Amino acid sequence: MTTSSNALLSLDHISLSFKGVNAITDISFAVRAGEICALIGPNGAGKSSLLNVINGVYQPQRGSVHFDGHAYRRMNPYHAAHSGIARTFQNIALFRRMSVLDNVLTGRNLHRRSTWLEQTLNVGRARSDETVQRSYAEVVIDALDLQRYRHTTVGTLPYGVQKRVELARALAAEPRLLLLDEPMAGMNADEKHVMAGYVLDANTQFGVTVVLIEHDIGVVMGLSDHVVVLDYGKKIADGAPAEVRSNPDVLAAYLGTRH
Amino acid sequence: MANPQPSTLPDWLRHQAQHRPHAVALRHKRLGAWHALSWHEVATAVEQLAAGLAQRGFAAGDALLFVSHPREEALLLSLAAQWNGGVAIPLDPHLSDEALRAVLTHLAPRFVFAEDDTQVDRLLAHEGLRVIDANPRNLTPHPHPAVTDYRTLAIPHEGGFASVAQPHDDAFAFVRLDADRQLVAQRLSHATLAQEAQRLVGTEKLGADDEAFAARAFAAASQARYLIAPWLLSGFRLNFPESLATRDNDRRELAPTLVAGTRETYARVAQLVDDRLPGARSWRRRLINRAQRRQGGPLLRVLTWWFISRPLREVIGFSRTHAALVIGPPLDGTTAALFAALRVDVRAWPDTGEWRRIEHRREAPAHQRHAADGAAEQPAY
Amino acid sequence: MGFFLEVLVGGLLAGVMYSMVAIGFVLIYKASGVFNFAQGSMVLFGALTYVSLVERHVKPVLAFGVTLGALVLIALLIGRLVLRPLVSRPPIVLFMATLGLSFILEGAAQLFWGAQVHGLDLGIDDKPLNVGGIMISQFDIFAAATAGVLVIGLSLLTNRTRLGLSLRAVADDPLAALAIGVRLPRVWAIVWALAGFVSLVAGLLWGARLGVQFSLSLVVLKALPVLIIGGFSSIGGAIVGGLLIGASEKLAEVYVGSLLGGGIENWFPYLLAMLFLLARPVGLFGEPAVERV
Amino acid sequence: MSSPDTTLSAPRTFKPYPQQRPLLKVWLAAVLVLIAFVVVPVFGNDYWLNAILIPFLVLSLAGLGLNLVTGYAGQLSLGSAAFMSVGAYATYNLLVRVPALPLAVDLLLGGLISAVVGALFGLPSLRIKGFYLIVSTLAAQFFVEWIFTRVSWFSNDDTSGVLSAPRLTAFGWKIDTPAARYLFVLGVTSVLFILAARLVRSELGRRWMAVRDMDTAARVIGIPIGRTKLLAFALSSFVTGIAGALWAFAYLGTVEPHGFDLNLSFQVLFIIIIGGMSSIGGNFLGAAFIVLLPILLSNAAGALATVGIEAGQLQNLQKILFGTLIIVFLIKEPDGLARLVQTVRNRLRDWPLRA
Repeated sequence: MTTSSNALLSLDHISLSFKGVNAITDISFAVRAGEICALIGPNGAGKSSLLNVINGVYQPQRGSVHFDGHAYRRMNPYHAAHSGIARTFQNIALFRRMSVLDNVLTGRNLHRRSTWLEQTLNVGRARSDETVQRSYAEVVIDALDLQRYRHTTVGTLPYGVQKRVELARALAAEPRLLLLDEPMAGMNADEKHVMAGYVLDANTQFGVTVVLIEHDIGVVMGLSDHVVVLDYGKKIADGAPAEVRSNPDVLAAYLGTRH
Repeated sequence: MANPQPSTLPDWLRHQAQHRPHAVALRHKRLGAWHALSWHEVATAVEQLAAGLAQRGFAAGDALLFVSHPREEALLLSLAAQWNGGVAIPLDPHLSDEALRAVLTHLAPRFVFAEDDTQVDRLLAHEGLRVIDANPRNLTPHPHPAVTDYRTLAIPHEGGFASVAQPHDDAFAFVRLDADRQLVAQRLSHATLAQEAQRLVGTEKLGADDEAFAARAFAAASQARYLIAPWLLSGFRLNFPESLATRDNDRRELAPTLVAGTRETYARVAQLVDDRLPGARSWRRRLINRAQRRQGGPLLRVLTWWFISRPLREVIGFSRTHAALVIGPPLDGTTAALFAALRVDVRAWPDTGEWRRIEHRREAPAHQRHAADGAAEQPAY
Repeated sequence: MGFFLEVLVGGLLAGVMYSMVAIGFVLIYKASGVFNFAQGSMVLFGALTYVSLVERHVKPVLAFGVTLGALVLIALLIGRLVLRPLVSRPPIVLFMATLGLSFILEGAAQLFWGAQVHGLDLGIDDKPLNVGGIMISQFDIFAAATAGVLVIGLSLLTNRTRLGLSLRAVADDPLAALAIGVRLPRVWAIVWALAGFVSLVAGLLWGARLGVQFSLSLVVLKALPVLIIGGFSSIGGAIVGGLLIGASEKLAEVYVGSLLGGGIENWFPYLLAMLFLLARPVGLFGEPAVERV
Repeated sequence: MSSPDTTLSAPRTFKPYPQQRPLLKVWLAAVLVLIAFVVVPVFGNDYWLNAILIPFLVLSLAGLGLNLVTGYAGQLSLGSAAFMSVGAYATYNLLVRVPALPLAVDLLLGGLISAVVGALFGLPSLRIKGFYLIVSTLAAQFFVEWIFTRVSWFSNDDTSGVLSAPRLTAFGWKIDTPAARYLFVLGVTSVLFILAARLVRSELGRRWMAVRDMDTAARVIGIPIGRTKLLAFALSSFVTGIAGALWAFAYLGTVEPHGFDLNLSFQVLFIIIIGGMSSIGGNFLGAAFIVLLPILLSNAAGALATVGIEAGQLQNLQKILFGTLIIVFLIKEPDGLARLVQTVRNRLRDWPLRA
């Protein structure tokens, strides 16, 4: 089941270790195009490390990652971005001193067609390019209901909104695959519900394949089409929410230890 | 179509399109920029939408339901429905599923207009509906066969597409849950609307160069009476805010001359002012309070006016308002005092019209889905 | 060959002087993560105060005490008025603050004591000794010895005592240290006072060599590459770096500089430092900073 | 132009109400331009032009240059003076060796040359971070100073390395009177400021700020960190270099390498700290401050003498003052005077409500 036919992303026997300490051992799974896949597991189960492997922050010692057809062992975040992988971080990684609009626009940087010189002198493709990028950014802002914060400095926004801005910046890049590292961390039930709505919109309206890490079982089960459960760097379950929920290992290893 | 005194809303629309084709009729803020439609453009748009509806089998007497916040597509489409002699029935988008089901079963609309995917999906849950998707972000059209994309609805129609609306057809109908949570409806014919609008335009001296701000829920009957009908009659400019969350900012940018709201609308503005005024013992607040209580000598009053009240009017977007209407119950004390201090004369207009029961039905408590921050919590005025 | 050795030894001994200034840096950097550009000005201030007092017939010992007292006072003020308000601000900001500090100190020193050059005699005459065929200045040996003592003392202090422990705690994470009950302001004061002491000693040695004048404050520009090579957080590094820079710059000046028209010792250390950086971005002994995503 | 969705595809955008009366602003701008370009040169006396306005403009330009790399891209540089001198010497050599070229071209090429040098010394920024970088810029500072003193070729074989400004003419216009030099400097400065203001609002400006605020995130969204940093150094040095040329020929008239020493670099740094990091207008404020403070002090000399501070001490006093100001600004208003102005503006905009 490592590489299913219409898999957008598939991991092949990935192993990762830091100075001999195994973070991930021999994990394989596939994510179908258009689905929402949730990675769950206790803290330190290697979820974030896995995300970091997928967009090239870490290089796995063994195994390979396939992203729409192409297999790669060596990857770095820069190339990941250019091949259509966007992500958000567990502890928000926004450009704090820039406005929401500017943050979202930086997400468009891959799609700029005009050079900085053209933009500065406002000649050639610059003007049309600007309108295209700006209007797409505005579409994202509209979709995530950020209009009222458009010109607010990100650093001054409440936590929940910042999470949303980070999602917006990722969406603005028109990614094929969107990696969300605990998009609902530290939110109350209502906020989680709202955020889940936005993630769903991203998936349905913008047609983005989503891989997300989330602790709240309720949210995960409601949101995702496909759940992968990790424990101590190993995969202990993989399948539809229903199956996973009934899986005894999961109940033992994961739900048992959940607070 | 050279009839001296138009008698239906479509006639009035044509009338304006002939008299001031290039004047701005409709403005809406979308994706951060204000967009404008001239009377001519509005008329043609409505005409083509009407043609589109007719071709899809929407005939006189049919009902078109709107599950939407105030937005220009909804307005144009409702006019198109009336153009074909149909009735437009706006609903509060926060309407509970129960109430929605009741409405759908009892009004049997030919089409339902939905403002976004959430509403579309919610409507598709009810079988046998034909949904018009506003698709505001111009994304790929909704796959479901029963869904028509708003953009594909209009069809260019050579030689004009005549309106079949009659003065005594119902133009708008409104439904709500009354005190003991039962579904009641109110119907407004073209004639009534035109006649009430005449009165409003007369008394409030509304003219073609007024700016109106349509921030009230599309679902409220008064919207049709005190905003849409007068708009068509007197030909002023109707403006839609970008979103509930940004309405205060948009109002400030526009500085409308005509504001129609309920007591809550004004109470909210007063609240906003109260929240953003400096602390209780700051002199700014003291001056405002004194002004509200009509205290202080003439000098103090003049100073307060020039240094506090007047700038404050600018900030909350009431600097040019000459017609401030409160529909239904009048302002509460503090709000009234504030607007008096700002020298904004808020006049009360009745929210008349009898509500007839449609049918008994128990109601589940309303539940709200996500909208702009807090906007869902704020009432949709 | 003898000539080469002489140049080399001369360089090494000059290097010792550099290290003395560099050590002051390291102390402060370890304790407060501040890259203290004002170190040079402290050297100037110390030396100038001492000299002026001596010139006014104050007993050297007393003068030394008074100067040290002044430096400690300054240290306290810095901790109170500059460091505390800027705690947990980006390092660049702290650096700029110390830049401002250096201006204040230089200005103050010359405002009080005037800008003219003072001779300084520590009672050790500068006559060369013949050590195994090479001539070495007696004074240089004295300087080296002093430096040696200083270094040993300081390393004992930072590695053996509780103070050293809290120093390292503060260096790792000021806020955390604060949380576990390290009295931040106190630690800062002590460290800056120590740095003041070191800079005073360095200032006296340099001053005895070059005369006490404004240019003393420019030794900071020598200490910079020393730190880069040695690593910001290691006293041993400061020493090694100092010797390396001292020797190489003198050799370069003598053997390469002549071809280039001399005067290269101004930038040569920086060239060296840059090469080091490109090879080993954290210096010889610095701990690499771990970056977390 | 009639079907509903044309409202989206071809919007007729509308000026919101407050912007319906920008007349005042336009009018104000017009007046400023009139004063700067006509009134001042006609009525301003030579002292003001020479000793205050010209250095003020040139220093603002230098500040702008440094602000691009340090304020916007977050790469601290202590080598501004070095890049200024590169610009000065490059322009000088073009002037004397290729007389055929018009002055404007000389300036441009001079800027480009110092841009290349700037990028060169910016290379270490690809590997090293934070204030390790100041070593590279200080290396530039000392190396450049040294090479211009040693290699007499750069100073047209004047062994002391001193340049005396050739007479400047632009398009047959003799730039010899103070007024003329002022106008020349003003012209160049305005052009560069306008371009810079556009630049920092362009994608590149956004990339710089992204790298400054969080370079890991910048890489993850596909921003080429290295190229972005190098461009910052290059463009910064371009502006700084032109400022250097103006400093040499429009202000000092005669130049020696030590005129561009570390102190000048510090001055430029102070300009952006006081004026405001990552602000364009702030450079004017900062420069005005740096230029005017000493003058005010020397005017206050009389008063100070009574408190026992004689004129000779003014320089030290000034040093102390600057040092103190730097620290105060860093603590109280890290974004400098520009931010203060901004805050006042916002206050007024939302008056009487809280901004």
